[in-house]
Amino acid sequence: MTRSFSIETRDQGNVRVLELRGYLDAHTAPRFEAAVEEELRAGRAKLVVDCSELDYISSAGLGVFMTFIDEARSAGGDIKLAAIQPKVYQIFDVLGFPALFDIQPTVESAVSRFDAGEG
Amino acid sequence: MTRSFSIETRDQGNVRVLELRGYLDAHTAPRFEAAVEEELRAGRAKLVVDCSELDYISSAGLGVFMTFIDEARSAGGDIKLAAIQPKVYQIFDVLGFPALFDIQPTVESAVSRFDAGEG
Amino acid sequence: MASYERTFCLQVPSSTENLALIREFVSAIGEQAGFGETETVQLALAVDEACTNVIEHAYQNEATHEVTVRVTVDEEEITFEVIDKGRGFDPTAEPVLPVEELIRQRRSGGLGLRLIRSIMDDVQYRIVPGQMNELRMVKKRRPAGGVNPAPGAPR
Amino acid sequence: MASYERTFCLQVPSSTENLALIREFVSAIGEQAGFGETETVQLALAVDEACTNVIEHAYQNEATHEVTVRVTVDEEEITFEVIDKGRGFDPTAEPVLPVEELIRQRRSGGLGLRLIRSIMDDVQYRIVPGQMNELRMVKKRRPAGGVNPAPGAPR
Ligand SMILES: Nc1ncnc2c1ncn2[C@@H]1O[C@H](COP(=O)(O)OP(=O)(O)O)[C@@H](O)[C@H]1O
Ligand SMILES: Nc1ncnc2c1ncn2[C@@H]1O[C@H](COP(=O)(O)OP(=O)(O)O)[C@@H](O)[C@H]1O
Repeated sequence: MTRSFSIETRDQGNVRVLELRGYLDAHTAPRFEAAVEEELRAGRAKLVVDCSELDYISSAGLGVFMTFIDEARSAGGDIKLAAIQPKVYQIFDVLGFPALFDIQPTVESAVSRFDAGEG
Repeated sequence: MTRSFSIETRDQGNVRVLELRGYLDAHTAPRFEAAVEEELRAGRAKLVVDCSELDYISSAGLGVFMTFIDEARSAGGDIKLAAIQPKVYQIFDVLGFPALFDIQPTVESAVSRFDAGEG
Repeated sequence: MASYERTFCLQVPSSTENLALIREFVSAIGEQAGFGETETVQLALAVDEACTNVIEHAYQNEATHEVTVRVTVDEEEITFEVIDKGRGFDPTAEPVLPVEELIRQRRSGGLGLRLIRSIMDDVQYRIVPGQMNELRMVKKRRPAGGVNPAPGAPR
Repeated sequence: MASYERTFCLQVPSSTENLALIREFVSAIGEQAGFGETETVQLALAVDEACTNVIEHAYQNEATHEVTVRVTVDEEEITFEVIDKGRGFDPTAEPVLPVEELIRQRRSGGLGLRLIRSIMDDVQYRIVPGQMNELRMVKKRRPAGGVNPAPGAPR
């Protein structure tokens, strides 16, 4: 179904991984926003968003990244994106996100960029 | 997608197995009708329809079974149904098909009922 | 439950190609209205049958016309109106033959209206001469237990 | 290709809950009209953005109104009309800030119209006072090769 959306959270070392599944639109984005906000409020600013199971994103979902990226970076962290499917990547691409966000091919490479102190 | 429909045909001993995939409605039923007709014209009357991958059937699909069942039986064969998913079985059930057709839980049991000479 | 009524409308060309879209439309609304998976499949089937009839009979397979499906959801029930501007008919004049008899006659049809009647709680057909034909189908919400309230039970 | 024009219409309550249904509607038509998967996703995205704007801005998140999407397909192009009866606006007055600037201002919005304009070949907005507002978006079919014909090339 093109209606479902869910978020699963896990730790990988000192990095927090948020795995998005399904369809992220204006209806489901508030849940993603709340999840990111919760991490930042709890002092966890090193975030990797695993997009391997994300099937769709509209500007409401993209807006969540835009709202919090500066805050995460100011807190010494980052919001990195990982494993974006090609059909979803094209949407990020249209808006020039690849120049502004750290987008990695896999969750592992995204996590290791934090370990390397690059975040 | 709820739009696709396909048929794959294979032999299992002297029984012909037609595997239906996807959505069988008034748009796709003519393809199923042509496939069954082709088998009967070629003298193959022992047919098992594998419904394990069938997601939907409407009366147009049910009508194909009704059109050819007598012809298959007169030719010493049968059209047996196998491995119907519960959500599809309920549709057959509404119309009383279980009393009129030989519906088996698996393709193997349907095939073996031909071997046992029962149809 | 808060008092509410929601309406949805879909209009598509009269081609069987669009039956899948019609089913997705009905399924999305059925799901949103809180019907379970089994009931949602049945609602989509009934509307599919009604639209197939419009395409094949009212429009005799001419794809240049339009089929309209209006859906109204409220606390009590879900109502579907399938509307066409083609040839009308008299559903009460259609014989309801047993499936055995249909098979004996090698007929592939005659099941659509029967499916619709067994799925829906109320089915009405009306012709508005010179304007449209409308098949109106109502399905009541079942209380959580899943069974119909006894006739005459207080509501 | 035979000369033809097909129209489709979907009307749903003004709730973001219905965006998924709107995308399915657009995807089914895009696929049927012969657009590839990538283009079909983009068409669904543009219409999603337009409907999201209607729900959030024209109707200010009141779910009691209606959003209408009309689609016309012909040999040349696919046209979407997103219609509301809410508050109109002047798209030319909306500033188009760079994404960097939006981020600096911690703004989550301002991307919808940009996405629509970059996906569609033509975008027009009009207010019919007292009646409706309409966002009209056109996407041309690409010739089999996938690129635009050179300007001035014979068609
Ligand atoms: N919407 C309709 N417009 C005109 N005639 C119809 C319509 N629906 C049904 N009919 C008539 O009623 C008959 C029975 O319909 P149905 O039970 O759906 O079976 P089928 O369509 O398979 O014949 C049809 O054969 C047709 O003659
Ligand atoms: N259909 C509409 N009705 C009224 N106002 C609109 C509509 N669409 C857009 N707007 C206005 O234009 C602005 C920019 O829209 P958009 O680029 O989609 O970004 P966002 O909706 O995220 O703010 C909106 O903030 C709103 O003020």
